[in-house]
Amino acid sequence: MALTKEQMAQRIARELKDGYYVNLGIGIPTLVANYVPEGMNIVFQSENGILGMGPFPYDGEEDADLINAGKQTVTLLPGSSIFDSSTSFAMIRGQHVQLTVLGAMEVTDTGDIANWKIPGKMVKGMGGAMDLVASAENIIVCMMHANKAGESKLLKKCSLPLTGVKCVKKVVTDLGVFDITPEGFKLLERAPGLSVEEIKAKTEGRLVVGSDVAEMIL
Amino acid sequence: MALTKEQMAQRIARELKDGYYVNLGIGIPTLVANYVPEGMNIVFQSENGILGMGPFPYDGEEDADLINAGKQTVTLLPGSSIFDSSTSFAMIRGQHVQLTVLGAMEVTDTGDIANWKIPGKMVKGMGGAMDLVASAENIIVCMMHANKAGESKLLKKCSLPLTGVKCVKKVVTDLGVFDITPEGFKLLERAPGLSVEEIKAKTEGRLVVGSDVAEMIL
Amino acid sequence: MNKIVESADAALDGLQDGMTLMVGGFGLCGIPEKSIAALVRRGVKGLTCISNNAGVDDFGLGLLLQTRQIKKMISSYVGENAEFERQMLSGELQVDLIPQGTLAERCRAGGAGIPAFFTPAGYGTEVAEGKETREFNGKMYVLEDWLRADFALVKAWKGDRFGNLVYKRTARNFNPMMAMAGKVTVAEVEELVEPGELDPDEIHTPGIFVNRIFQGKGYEKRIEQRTTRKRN
Amino acid sequence: MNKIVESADAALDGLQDGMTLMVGGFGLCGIPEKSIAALVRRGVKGLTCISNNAGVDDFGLGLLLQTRQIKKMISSYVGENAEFERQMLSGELQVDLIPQGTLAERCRAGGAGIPAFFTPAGYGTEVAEGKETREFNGKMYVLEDWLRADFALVKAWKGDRFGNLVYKRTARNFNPMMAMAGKVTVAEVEELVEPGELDPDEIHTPGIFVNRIFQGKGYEKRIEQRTTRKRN
Repeated sequence: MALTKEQMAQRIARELKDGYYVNLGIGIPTLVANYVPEGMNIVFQSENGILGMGPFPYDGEEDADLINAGKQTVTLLPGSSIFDSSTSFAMIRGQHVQLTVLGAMEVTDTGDIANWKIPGKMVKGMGGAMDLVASAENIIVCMMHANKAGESKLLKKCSLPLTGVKCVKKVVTDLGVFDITPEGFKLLERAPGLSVEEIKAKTEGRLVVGSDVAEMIL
Repeated sequence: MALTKEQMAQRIARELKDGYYVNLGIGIPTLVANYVPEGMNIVFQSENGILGMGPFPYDGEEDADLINAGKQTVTLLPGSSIFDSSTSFAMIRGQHVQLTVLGAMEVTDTGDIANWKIPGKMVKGMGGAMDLVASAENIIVCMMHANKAGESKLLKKCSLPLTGVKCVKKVVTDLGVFDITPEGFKLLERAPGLSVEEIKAKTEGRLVVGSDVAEMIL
Repeated sequence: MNKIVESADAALDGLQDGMTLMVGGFGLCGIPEKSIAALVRRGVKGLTCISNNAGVDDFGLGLLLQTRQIKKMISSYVGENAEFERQMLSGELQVDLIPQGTLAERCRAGGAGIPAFFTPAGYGTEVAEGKETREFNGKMYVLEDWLRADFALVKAWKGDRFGNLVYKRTARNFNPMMAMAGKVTVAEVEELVEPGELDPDEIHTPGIFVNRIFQGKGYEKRIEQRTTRKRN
Repeated sequence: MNKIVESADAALDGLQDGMTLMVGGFGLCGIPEKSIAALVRRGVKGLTCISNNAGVDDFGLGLLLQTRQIKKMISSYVGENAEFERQMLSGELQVDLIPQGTLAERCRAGGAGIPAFFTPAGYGTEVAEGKETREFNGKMYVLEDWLRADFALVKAWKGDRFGNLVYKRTARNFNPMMAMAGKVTVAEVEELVEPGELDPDEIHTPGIFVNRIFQGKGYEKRIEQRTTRKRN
């Protein structure tokens, strides 16, 4: 069975390591914060200028001067810090942020990513996405395996304008977990109950399947 | 009569304007701070990270954590601010500092300056001098007109390694005040009692003398 | 040293049609509300606005879009604004989209006298089209130039008559870099304090970057996405 | 999150012969006294030290010159040190002299992922020899590349176990940029405080840039030029 969004976030949370500084994109990536293992210290960065971002405030305690990159009201945890946008992206470009998780419209088997623009539609802008993908040493893309029309989003070549080239390291979809390798998408884990053949059928890019691909344990 | 160092500083102080941010180099330039006209607001910048530098501390009130670019203990005035070295030179390169006064070993009639290195002698380094001269819109060089051997320091071409090219705007020596113009050193004022001929004799670079060069009023 | 002006209107003295402005803020957080309102009153047209976002329909820079005072936006993200969309699609409004980190660094560079720098952001994408690219240590980078503005409009929490500024929480965002990059930098603050009240070690924007300062009254500080949780 | 190590010696774990270090401070102000002492104890040789100055004969980096642990200095000003002069003139010590603002910006660039940038400093001088130069808006600039280090050793006033740092007065100087540019950044502080004690708005170096932190005891904080005035 395909993973739910929560299960995708849960699976990505297993990539976290104690002491990581992590930037989570808008959408499913945001849910990863809910699955940090007990006792593990993770510091969340928000590119508008926060390290140590906490949960949403309690009703009535919202502060207009304290928002995240999605413009949502948030809180600060003890040990947090605030800085300006140039310092924030110094952290990102300088590879001080250890893990970036973000959504995408398309990803290729060489690690290209498209997630900011659909020709003919209103273009809102790339925000910090181009800086994040061009800079991070460790980028996980989290997205549905296919679009609403059932077409694969794991491609040989992006059809949409690129956000970055050869940058994605890992992809977690509702169907499985994939590393980007020189040979293409390497299937690491299958969603529970899904066969390799089903995943293959929904993957347009080059897919590498080892002899024994485990089922994901959630 | 040639000016004393104090008189040179006093003359330079007349170039100050209300609200100026000023960086004073080591040596005679430092003395300029003593001649700020009553009621005029000048903010002194020290490139190690101070705006609003005050006088030396009273005996016993020195703070090892508060020094100027000459490594001397100093104080802060109300309204001062502290910043790191990259921000300090952002101010300098970004031309936010309105006046830089510094010493020199040689200056040319096109505004080149040499003040950091004498071949064959121990080289201590340029410190912030190259950033200051390359950046400032308004640089006044303050120095003795001739060296100890009696040779002119106002030259056609520097004999020493350069600190910056075509950057000096004005020179105040013990003999007079000069603007750097396309035609060379333009004599604006003579030290009291000195003749144009005496100044001419001690100036190796091109000298432009108007029809009526006033004597300096101190 | 007294950079205090009596009002937002006085602070915009000299601001003319066709000028390039930087406007601080991220979303509606930390925007110079009072200076924007004064821009509307001033009625200047044909403005180029450098700002991370473009406000919402009835607040922030959206107010200047309603009055068609903006010719061009230079931003990283411009959603949440129907009038913006209409003007952009109709071609009335020019829009330059820039990666957010590049935008921040270009503003800092403008203030810091760095005319150009290399960044990895946008390499291999349309953002790099027509720009010089170069390899360093096996990785590709794009050469980006500085941004500067005729006026920079920023908002801080506290300030003094020397122009020293302190920001509050994420209302800091783009304000410090933009303050550096304006030929004339106008700071509006919630509270004017006496020189010396701000600890020199805690000043975010040293006064040298600020030309004019005024105290605004009755800040709306609108929240764009009010998100909360229930108490257990 | 706990970056606290028990001692300066423990903080230098992994620091080896031949490495490149950044060392904070301006003159003797804001130097990492305890880390320098630990470097002497550790006895590592062949170091390249990036530091604005080189200390005096018996304090600061001068201590590492006495023990001949430094192969190369990258600095803007290196006076006030007889042993330095002797080693430099005899050719034992390599010295790269860099304009102070360029040094600061190259460290920041190293930490900020900017591999190169243009600066006006040094154009037309020997500093620009062999470097690319380019004209922008009628003015000439020199292309300078980033600096990065295997270890950055910095000194702050207060810090917490997340690595957040606050500096005091001009002891800040090069420390914040160097903290950004170390593969391993070691911060020594006069006072370790609990997370939350430092106001998030007042932190100078966010903890993300710091890998290890320890509290030093009995700081000497020597004054290089004690200048005072008499009370009237």
